[in-house]
Amino acid sequence: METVFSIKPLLAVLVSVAAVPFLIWSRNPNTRETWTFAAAFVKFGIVLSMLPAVLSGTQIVCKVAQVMPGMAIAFRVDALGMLFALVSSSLWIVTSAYSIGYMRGLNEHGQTRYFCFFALALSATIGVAFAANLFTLYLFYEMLSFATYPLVTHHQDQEARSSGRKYLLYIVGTSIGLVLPAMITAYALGGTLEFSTKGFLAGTGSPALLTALLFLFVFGFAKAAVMPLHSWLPAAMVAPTPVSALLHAVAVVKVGVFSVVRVITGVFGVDLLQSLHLSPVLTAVASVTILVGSFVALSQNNLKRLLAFSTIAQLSYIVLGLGLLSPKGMTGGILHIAMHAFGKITLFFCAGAIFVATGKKNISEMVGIGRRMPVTMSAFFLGSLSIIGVPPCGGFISKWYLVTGTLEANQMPILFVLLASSLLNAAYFMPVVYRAFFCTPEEALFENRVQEAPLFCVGPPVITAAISIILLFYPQPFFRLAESAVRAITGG
Amino acid sequence: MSGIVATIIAKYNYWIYICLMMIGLYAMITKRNLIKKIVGMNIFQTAIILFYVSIGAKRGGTIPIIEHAHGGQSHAVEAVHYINPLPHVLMLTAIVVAVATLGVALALAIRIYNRYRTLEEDEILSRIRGS
Amino acid sequence: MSHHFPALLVIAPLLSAFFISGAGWLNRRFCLPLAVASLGVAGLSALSLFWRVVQQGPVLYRLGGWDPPWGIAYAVDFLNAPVLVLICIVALLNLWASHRQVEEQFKEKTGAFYTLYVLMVTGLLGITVTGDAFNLYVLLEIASLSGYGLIAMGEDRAPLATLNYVYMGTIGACFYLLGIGYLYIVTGSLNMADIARILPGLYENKAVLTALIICLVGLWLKMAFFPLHVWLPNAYTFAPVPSAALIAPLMTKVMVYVMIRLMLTVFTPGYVFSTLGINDAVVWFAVIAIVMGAILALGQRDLKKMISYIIVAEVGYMVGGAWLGNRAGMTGAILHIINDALMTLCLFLAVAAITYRMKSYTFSSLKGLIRKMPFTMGAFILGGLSIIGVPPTCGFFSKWYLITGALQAGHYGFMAALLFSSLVNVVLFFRIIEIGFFEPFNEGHGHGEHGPEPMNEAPLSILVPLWIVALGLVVVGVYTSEIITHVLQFAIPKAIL
Amino acid sequence: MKKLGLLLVILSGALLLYATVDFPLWGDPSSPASLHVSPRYIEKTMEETSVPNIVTAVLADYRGFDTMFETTVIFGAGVVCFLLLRVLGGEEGDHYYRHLPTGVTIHVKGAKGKSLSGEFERIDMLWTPYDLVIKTACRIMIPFIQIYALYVIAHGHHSPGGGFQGGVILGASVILLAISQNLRTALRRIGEKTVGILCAIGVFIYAGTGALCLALGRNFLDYAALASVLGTDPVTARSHGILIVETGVGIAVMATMIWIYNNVSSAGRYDEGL
Repeated sequence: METVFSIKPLLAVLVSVAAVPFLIWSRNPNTRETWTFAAAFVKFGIVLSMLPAVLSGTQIVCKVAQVMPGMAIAFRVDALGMLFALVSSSLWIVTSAYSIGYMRGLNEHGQTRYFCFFALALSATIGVAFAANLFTLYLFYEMLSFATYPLVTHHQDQEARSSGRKYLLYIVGTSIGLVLPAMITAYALGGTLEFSTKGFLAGTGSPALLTALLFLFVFGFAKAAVMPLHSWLPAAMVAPTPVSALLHAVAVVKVGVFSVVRVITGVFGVDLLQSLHLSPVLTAVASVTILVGSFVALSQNNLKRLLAFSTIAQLSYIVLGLGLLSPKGMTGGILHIAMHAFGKITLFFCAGAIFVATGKKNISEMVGIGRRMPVTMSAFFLGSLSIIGVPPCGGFISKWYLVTGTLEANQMPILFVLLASSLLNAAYFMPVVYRAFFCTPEEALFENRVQEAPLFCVGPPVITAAISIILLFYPQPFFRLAESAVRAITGG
Repeated sequence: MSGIVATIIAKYNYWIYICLMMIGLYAMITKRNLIKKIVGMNIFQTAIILFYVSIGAKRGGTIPIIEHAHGGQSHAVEAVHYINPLPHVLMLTAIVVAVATLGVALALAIRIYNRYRTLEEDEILSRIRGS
Repeated sequence: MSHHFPALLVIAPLLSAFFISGAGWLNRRFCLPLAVASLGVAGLSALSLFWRVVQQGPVLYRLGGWDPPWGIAYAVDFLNAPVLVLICIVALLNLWASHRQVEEQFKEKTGAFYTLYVLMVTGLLGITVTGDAFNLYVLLEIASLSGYGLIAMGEDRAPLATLNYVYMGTIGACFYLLGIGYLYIVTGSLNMADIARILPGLYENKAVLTALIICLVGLWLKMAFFPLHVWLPNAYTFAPVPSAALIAPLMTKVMVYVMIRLMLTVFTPGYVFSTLGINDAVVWFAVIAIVMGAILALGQRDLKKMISYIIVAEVGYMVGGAWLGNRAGMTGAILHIINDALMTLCLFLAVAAITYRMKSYTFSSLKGLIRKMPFTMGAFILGGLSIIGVPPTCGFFSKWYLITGALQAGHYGFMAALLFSSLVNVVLFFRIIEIGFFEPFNEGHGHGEHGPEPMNEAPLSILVPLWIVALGLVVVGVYTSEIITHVLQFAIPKAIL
Repeated sequence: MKKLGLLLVILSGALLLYATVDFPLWGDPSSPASLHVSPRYIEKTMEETSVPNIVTAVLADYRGFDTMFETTVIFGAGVVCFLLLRVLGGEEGDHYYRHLPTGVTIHVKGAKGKSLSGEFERIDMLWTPYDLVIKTACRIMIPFIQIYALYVIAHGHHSPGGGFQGGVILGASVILLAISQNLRTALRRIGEKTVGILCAIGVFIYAGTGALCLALGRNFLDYAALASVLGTDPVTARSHGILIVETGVGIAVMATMIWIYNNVSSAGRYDEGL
């Protein structure tokens, strides 16, 4: 495989950090937002400019500093990282627009701080996506934890405080308590932390030790919200909705899952996991999370909490896909990173738009809201279709591949898990949509008069919903990236 | 048994000074009066000084000042005739340090007395808790 | 001139101490420039020595022109060269940051304060650079005595805390002296290298064993190794901030350096780790130190005391790492001397800035501080992240080596203690951030732009050095590999694998 | 606490005593301490430094660096006592005065002091000695003590003595004055500022000599470098160098002793001592 040296990955990471001083010293909100957009577009542009090279099978590398013998801060852009970076940087643009609508619509305080930490969080996300080794990944993973803390606790009230505490306890507690020792052990065993397609742990330690390490990693990256370390995610929903949208549907949770994917593919390697017979264990853990998460979601009344539990379940699809260790399943899992992101962010945007327009958070208060906010709720409908995994939305593709992956791996129970979960998804999303549109005039809590949220709040969900649909018909960039990533992993 | 006694007799200097040291240390640990602790500290330091000085002793040696100094270059000076000067030098330093520490400790005790009007540790502590 | 740097390093601050003392009587305006100039000269000497050591290897300086076992020699090698640079940097930055407070707080006694400040630095530099075991004791006393003076000038209970420090410190120094005496009795020498040459024939001698133990106990007292730490928290808490910010980063760290120096140079690693067989016990003590330090820190309600207990835990890191008996652990311990000094300095300078504005350092005075003093709190948080051990701050890397060492030695208790204390540190620092960020509570659930609270930052003379240190934490972290490959790996004898 | 202390003390004492088993016998001329480093001092001192008192030679030359810091320690102690105790600024309080012709004592409340003149003499409040015998006897003794002190400093090369001992005796003479008369009398002879500066000067003489050697191209404190300045051979230069630093030590020790005494005895107020 060809490798090219370029500082583009570093630039892509640093763009949003560099924007922070400008954000702070902007004299008025409009200049500040201009800078945010500028940074977001530049970032997306840089990421996009690397796409052709990556699609053609080239790897872009960039070594920043050698911090310890055999351990460097270094970036390497491969198909997997590219896919993730593309998703998060493109969604940053949309979210920035949405943030403006939401934050101004609610007249929130501390907006400068909000945009600054948002930018930092994006830097960290791209850093994780492009990390060439476990150390760099860990560095940006931690950076993301601390950068998102002020976002989660943005309201600065008692509830935010206790949620913030829970958030940090889970995220930082696991990364220090589980990932750090696991990483050091891996370094001691393998003598390196560099991701390689075959993994660097093969043939180093006893099976028991390696199994233990794998679980330290899987549970240690608690951002992936694998049960039982998931409960920070619903708690973190106290954050302003754009934060929940980008960070808890896209950046933070996906960083967790992405880290798990990297560990499975780059640290252990498929062959090693297969020889250790760990596939059933991984899939079992993921299945439990999927089912339990979906069941819990059923009983939620708060819309954002419902979405949070849905996210918990959906994240484990990705872990599940990787855990299948079959090419199709892995393609599905990786593709799900993108598909779920676009679907879920739509849902979050809609939830926020409803809150901005009506101040309602609970599903029981949204009966008949489709009459008042038809555009928003249509987008919501499309987003939920994508999550359930039915056409005409992109979620169908990833789920299709996951299902075929289970067949390929000959894991019938998993197939049932997937199908059951799809039904559950429908069971908790469809009533919301149904009652929003099809209720008797007596039941409706809203007047039959269209009154949408501000344009900046409604536009983004429409855009992302549209992208979701487009992805079904034109999944090419993501699909090709996922395929080439899997090719690299399986050595095909 | 006789072996131990013989050792003690042959090295009784060390034994005495170590006992002295421990007396000082005991005072520092258990006494509740700040000045008594300072006294204990001084006993401890002095015992160490004596301990060092006794290292320098040499049977049959005299004080380390060369006799017939002027013109003394002619006759050979033999080490066995003079006791070891090094411990004395070192202990001059240690004495000075002990004096300096004593001065500082007393100054601190005065400050403490000015504030609490007592030098009993228990009373000071109860006064801190009371206020 | 260049080969006189080892002497100049100590002489420049020493001579200036006398001038500062005189200037304190005649014209106080000259005190600060003199102190800065002398520390600057010392710093330059330290840097050029460091450079020379890296380029050409260890440097030996004969004071008075006498050869080592008879005269006193200064030996600069890979182990102490970085510590020397560190001491100068910390002293200079702290002087920069705290000169305003010193002049406000001490008025007529400014001269005396600076005299002791410079003397303290002289003592610490001397301890680090000397190659003579007894000379080390004398310099130790200089550093301690001036330290007592600097600490006792604090508020409220400072004299009492200092007197306790005097008792404990004197016992510690006396134990060290006694240990050197024991060594002298059996070897007849005071020069470290010379003793190390003679000792291999005497490993069976009980006096050598006892000497090592009492030296160690003495040093542990001085470095506040749990359970001998009781003097430290009060002394550092009630000390004036300018003194605390000098003593807290350096005193304990230099003592750890002395311990490592004794272990590596005087009593060779072979004796310390194999013949003696107390490794495990010491590491377990370190485990207790770390755990207890962390737990006690949790119970504190003011910044300085909290940091003091963190120091107690960090001393446990270093002692434990040094006694793991392998290369990674020793590297971690030495690296942590540098890192911990910088982290502690960062935290204490932040405390200095907070105290300067708020006139208090209890947790309750931190309310709303993130809004009021964002730059100070930013640096404080950076320091906190380093203590927690978040990459790329330097605290992460020393912790990495310490954990690797624990892993290699199979000492899982130590590893668990390190992780435990990291987690406790997360709680400690985020509790402060919570207070600074959330309190006083916004009643209206954050809706509506609040009237901008006035930003009331500390003066630049504190902020600039504070941020230099804070960024230094990251820089040192990123350059860890350089430090290790060019310096520290030569500091550790090949005998340690 | 007592039992714990006793246990600790017994344990450490036992450890220390345990090691004496392997010590050489007391006074053994073939002990390592007597054989390894020290013989060279005894045998070479005369030819290398031309000082018959080996202790002085080792103190101020071979290990002169230690001694310099030792002087610094005492200087530091003086500064610490000053920093801790000295109360600067006007002292308001009660004073006692004695009317000299009649011996009547009067008590002035809230006076700033020194307002009464002529026939009145300020006296201490707690302790008011008026003993002609003591005063006169001390007055006679003090000059002799001081001359003796100078002798001890100067003759340190040939007999037990030197800067420390001489300095302490000099300091003691002034302290004797303060005790036999009162602190104010002593302060009139040698004031606070003088003491403080003398203290620094004393140590500076030592360190400065060392620095001079360095400036003259030799190592720090290598008195042989002074040969060119003093116009003697290097060995004699060492002897003279030792004398110079011993003088510095004497001044520093004297001044510090007085300084510490002044501060400690009057608790920093400098008006009434013991």
